[in-house]
Amino acid sequence: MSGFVRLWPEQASHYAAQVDWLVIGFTGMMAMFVVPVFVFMWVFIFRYRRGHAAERDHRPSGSLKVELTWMVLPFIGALVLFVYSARLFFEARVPPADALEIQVTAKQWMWKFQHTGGQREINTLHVPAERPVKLTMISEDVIHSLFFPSLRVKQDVLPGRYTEMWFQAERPGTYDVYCAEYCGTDHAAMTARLEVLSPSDYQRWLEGADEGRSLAAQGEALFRQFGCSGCHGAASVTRAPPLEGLYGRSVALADGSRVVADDAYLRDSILLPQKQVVAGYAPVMPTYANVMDEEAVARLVAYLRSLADPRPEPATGPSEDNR
Amino acid sequence: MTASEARPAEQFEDLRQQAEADRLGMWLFLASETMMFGGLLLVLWFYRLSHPRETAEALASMHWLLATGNTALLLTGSLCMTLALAAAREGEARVLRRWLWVAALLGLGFLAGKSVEYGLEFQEGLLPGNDPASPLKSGAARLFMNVYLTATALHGVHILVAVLLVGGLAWRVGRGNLPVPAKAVTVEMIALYWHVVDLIWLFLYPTLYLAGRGA
Amino acid sequence: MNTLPTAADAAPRSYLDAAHGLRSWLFTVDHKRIAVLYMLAVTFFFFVGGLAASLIRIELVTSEGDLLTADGYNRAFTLHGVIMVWFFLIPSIPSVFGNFLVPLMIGARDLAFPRLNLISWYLLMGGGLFTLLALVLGGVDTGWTFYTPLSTMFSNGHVVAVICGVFVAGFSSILTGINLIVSIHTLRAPGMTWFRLPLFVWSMYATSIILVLATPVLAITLVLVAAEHLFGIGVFDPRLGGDPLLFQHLFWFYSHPAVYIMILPAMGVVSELITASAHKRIFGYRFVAFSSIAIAIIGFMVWGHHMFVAGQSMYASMVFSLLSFLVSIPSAIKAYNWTATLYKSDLTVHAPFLFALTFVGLFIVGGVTGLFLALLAADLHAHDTYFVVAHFHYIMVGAAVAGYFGALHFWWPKITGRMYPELWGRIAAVMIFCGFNLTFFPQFLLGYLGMPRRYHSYPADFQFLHVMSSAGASILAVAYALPLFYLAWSLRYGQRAAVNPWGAAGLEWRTASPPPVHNFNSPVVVDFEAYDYAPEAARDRL
Amino acid sequence: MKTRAVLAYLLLLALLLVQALLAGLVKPAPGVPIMLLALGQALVLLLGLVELRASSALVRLFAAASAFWLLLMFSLTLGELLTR
Repeated sequence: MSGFVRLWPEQASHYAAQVDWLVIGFTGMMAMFVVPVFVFMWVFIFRYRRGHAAERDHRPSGSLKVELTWMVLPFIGALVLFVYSARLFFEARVPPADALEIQVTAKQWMWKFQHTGGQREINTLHVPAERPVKLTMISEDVIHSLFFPSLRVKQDVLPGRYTEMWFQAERPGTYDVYCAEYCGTDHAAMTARLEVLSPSDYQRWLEGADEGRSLAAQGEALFRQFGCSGCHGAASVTRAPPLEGLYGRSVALADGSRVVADDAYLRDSILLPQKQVVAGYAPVMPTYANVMDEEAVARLVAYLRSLADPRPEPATGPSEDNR
Repeated sequence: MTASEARPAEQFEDLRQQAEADRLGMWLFLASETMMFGGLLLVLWFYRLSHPRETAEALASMHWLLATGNTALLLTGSLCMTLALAAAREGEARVLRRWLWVAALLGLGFLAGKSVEYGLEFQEGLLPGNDPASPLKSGAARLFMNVYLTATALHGVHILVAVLLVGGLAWRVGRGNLPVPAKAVTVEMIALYWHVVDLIWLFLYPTLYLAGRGA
Repeated sequence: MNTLPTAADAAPRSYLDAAHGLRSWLFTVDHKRIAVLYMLAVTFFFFVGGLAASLIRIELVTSEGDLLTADGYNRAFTLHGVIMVWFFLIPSIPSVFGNFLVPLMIGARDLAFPRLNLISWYLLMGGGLFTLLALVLGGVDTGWTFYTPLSTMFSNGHVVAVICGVFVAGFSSILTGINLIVSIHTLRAPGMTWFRLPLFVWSMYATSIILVLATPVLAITLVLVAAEHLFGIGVFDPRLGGDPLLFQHLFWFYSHPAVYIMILPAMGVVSELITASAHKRIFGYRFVAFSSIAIAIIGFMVWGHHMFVAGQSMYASMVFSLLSFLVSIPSAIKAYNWTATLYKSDLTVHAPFLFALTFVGLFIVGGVTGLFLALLAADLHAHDTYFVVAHFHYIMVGAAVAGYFGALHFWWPKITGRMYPELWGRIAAVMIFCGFNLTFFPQFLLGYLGMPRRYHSYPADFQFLHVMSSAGASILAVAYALPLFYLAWSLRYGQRAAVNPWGAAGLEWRTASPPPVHNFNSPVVVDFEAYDYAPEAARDRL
Repeated sequence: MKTRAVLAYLLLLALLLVQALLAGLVKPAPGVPIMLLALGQALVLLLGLVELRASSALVRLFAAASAFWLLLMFSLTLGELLTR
C-alpha cells in the first residue's frame, strides 16, 4: 500500500486506466462550469454587501442569451463525455469471443467459481494475466453483485438468469473482491480474493488444482445420473430433441419463433422446460428446478456445449475445451 | 367536501370557485388512482411480453364471456351515472334516485359476476395460482393467475366502494337531505369516480382476458 | 402547549392565541396550526433517524463490526433510511412550509380542503408511529429499498408491518399534493397572476405534481411486495417466472421522483432566501419558475440510472444515462440564476442567507457527483459504493436539510412572532457546513476506493477515512441539535418580531407576525410584481 | 346532453362487441388492435359520458397529464424489457 493512506484504487487493467481518465476528465470539465459560480458568488457577496458603496442601478432582471449559454454549453460538454463513457460501457459489456470462460455461482454469503478444466474454488479466483476472462454468473437465492474495484467493473448476479461480465487483468497480484448489492445478514463478509497470475504460474496452478475431470466430464456424469440420456440418448424410445451440436445453432420453437441456443436457452430448458418448447415435440419434459442446484446446471450446460456434432460445425467460437 | 348550507366554505369566494376546486381535487385523486392501476397494468404487460406462451396457456382457461358480460354491465352503469347527473342538474330528485339505484344494482351485478367467476376458478384449481393441483403446468401461467387475482380483487374493492357511494347518495336523495340542483356537484364527483373505475376496467378487461387468446 | 403572551395592540388575536388546549391543536383545520403540528412530528422523526445514523457512524469507526452484530447494523441502516426518507425528507418542507406559507403567499384564507389537510397529518403520524414501532421492536433487514427477492423470500424482519406503515403515510403525501395544487389553482387572490407568484409557490406546485403522480406507484409496489411476502404470488419470484428487475423498475419509478420531492421545495426556499437577503428581484424569474416544472417532468424519465449494473439492457441504460444529463439542466439554471441574483444586490448577510449559501455549495457538489454517476462507465465502478452514499447525502442532507433549516430561521418570526438569536443562528449554519463536509467528503474517496455500501466491517486501509467521517458526524450531530435549543428558548425569551423583520417582499410579510386566524385583516388585492424590491419600495417597507 | 350520452353508450357497446368478436374468432387474438379498441372506448367514455370537452381546460390538462405519465412509464420499462 503506497503511502500512509491510500486515496486512489489500484489500476489492474487498461480498462481501469481508461475509466480513471474519464473520471478525471469529467471532474475537470465540471470544475470549469462550477468554479466560476463559487468565485462570482463570493465576489458579489463582498462587493454588494449592504452599506458597501457599489454601483447598483439598472439591475439586470434576466437575459435570454445568458440563460441559453449556461444551458447549452454544459449540456454539450456533458454530451461529449456521455459519448466517450457510452463507448467505454459498450466495450465493458461485450465480452470478446476468445475469452476464458469461468462459471460463477453466488450463494448467500459466498462466491463459488468453476473453471472449464473442472477446478472449483470458493471465495478465491485464479485468472491468467493479459488474457480476457468472461464470467457467466448466476445466484441461488437473492441478488448479489460481483465487484472488482481494481478493475473498475461490477455486475449484479441475478437469481433466475445468467448475467455476464468480462475483464482483462494486466498486472499480476492479489486484489480485493466484494459483494456490492445488499444481500442479507453477512453481506459484509461476502468478500473474495482475485489472484492474477502470470501465464506460466497460471498453467502450473491449473495442473495443481486439477480435479481429474473437466467441467464437461462432470456434466456428462450428471447427464446420466439424472436420467437425461433416457430420453435424449441416441437409443431412447421417447421422442426428445437431439442435443448433439445444439449449442450456437438457432432452434425453431413450437410458437413459430426461432431462438439461438445459448447458455440461457440451455439453462431454461433444464429448469423451465415449458418456457421454450421445441417445434414438433410435446412439452412432456419434467422440471429439474428442485432437484439440481445452479452449479450442477452449469456443469450440464458445459457438457451440452462440448457435444461435438458428427457433421463438422462451422467454428462459432467453440469454448476452450481441454478435455 | 360538501358544504352543508348553500353558503360556500369560508376559504372560498363563491360556490362556483368551490365547485371548481372540488372538481380539480377529484380529478387529481382519480389521476393518482389511474397511476396505481397503471403500475398493475405494467406488471401484467411486462409478464405478457416476457412469457407469451405461458400467458396464452393461462388465457385459454379464463371465463372471458362472463367477463364480457361484466364489462357491458359497467358500461351501462356509466350511462346511468351520466343520466343521473343530468337529472341532478335539472333538479329532478325522483329521476336522479331511479338512475342511482339502477347504477348501484349494475355495480352489484358486476360484483356478483366476479364472485361467480372466482368460484369457478377456485373450483377448477386455477386460483390461487401456486395451488399444486392447478391444471396450469408452467410457473408463469400460475403467476399470471395470481396477478390476475390481485388486479381484479383491487378493482373489485373500488367497484364495491362505488356501489356504496352511489347507494348512499340514492338513499340521501330519497331522504331529501341532498337538495338538487344545489348539491349537484356531489353527484358529479361520484359519477366521475364511477367513470374512472370503469375506465380502468376498460383496460384491465382486454389485458386479462382477450389479447393473445388462443395462441 | 405553553401559552404565548397575547399580542399587545387590539389587532385580532393571532392563530396561536385564538384557542388554547390540546383539543384546539388536535382537531384544528387551520393550515397554520397543522403546519406547526407537522413541524413537531417531522422534528421528532429527524432526531430518531439521526440516532440511527450516529449508531452507524460509531460502528464504522473500527474496521471490524464490534459495536453492533451484522443483523443489528442492517436493521440500524434500514431504520435510518426508512425514517429519514419517508418521515422527514419527503414531508418536511412541503407539509410544514408548504402548508403554512402557500395560503399566505397567494393571499388566501386557508387551503382548499382544510379537513383533508388534518387527515394528512393523522395519516403521517399513524403510519410513522406504526412503522417506528415495527422498526424498533424487531426491525427490518432489507434496507429502505426492499429489493426482492431478499424482501419477499429471504427476509426475517417485520417487512409487511413497515410496508403497511409506509403505505398509510404515502396517502398523506398524495392528499397534501392534491391540497396544494388545487389551492394554487383556485385560491389565488385577485391580481395574483402565475408570474407574480413567489418562486416557493412554483416549487411547491412542481413538488405536488410529483407527490400526486409518483406516490401511487409506490403504493402498488408495496402492495405487491406484501402480497408476495405473505401469499407467495410469485410476481417477483424467479422460480415462478417473476422478475426481480421489474420490482426495481416500479420502485425507482417512484423513488427517483421522490428525491426531487425532497430537493425541489428546498430550491424554492433558497430562491426566497437569496432574493430576500439580496433585496432584489431574482435573475431570470421565468427560467427559475419553469425549471421547477421541468425537473418535475423530466424527473420521471430517469429512474433507470439506478439499474445500470442490475442486468438492465445496455441500450436502455444509455437512454437513461442521456436523460439523466438532461434533468441536470434545470438544476444548473437555478444555481446560475441564484448567483446572478447577487449581482448588483443590496445584500444583508444573516443566518438564513448562510443556510442558503450552504445549500448552494453542497447542492452543486451533490449535483455534479450525480452527473458523475450518470456516466455509464463511472457508474459501473461507483455504483453501490460510498460514492453513491456521499452523493445522495450531499443532496438530501447537505442541500435539502440546509434548505429546511434556512426556512425554519427565515420564517420563524412569522410562525411564532419571535426572533431567533442571530449569533446562534450563524454559529449553527457554519457548524453544519463544516461538520457536513468533514463527514461526507471522505466518503467520496472511500467510494472510489471501492468501499461498498451497507458494510459494517471493512478492510483496514479504509479506516482512516471512516474515522474522519465519524468525527465529522459528531460535529454535525451537535450542530443539528443547536437550533432545537435556541429556537425553543426564543419562544419565551426571543425578541418580539416585527411585521417584516427582513424587509422582504411577499404577501406573507404584509400581515401580522404571527398572522391572524384568517391570515389577512383586509381583503388582499395584488398589484405588484413578484419580488418588487425597487429601491424606494423596499425603503418605505422597513 | 342525454342523447349524446346514450349515443356514446351504444358506441361503447359496439366497440366492446368488436373486441369480443376479434378475441373469439381470430386465433391468436391480435393484441394491438384489441388494445387500440380499448383506447377508443376510453376516449368515447371520456368525451361522451364524462363530457371532458365541456369541462375547464385545467381538467383536460390533468386528464392528459396522467395519460402522458403512464405512457412514459410503459414505454421506458417495456422498452428496457424488449431490448434486454
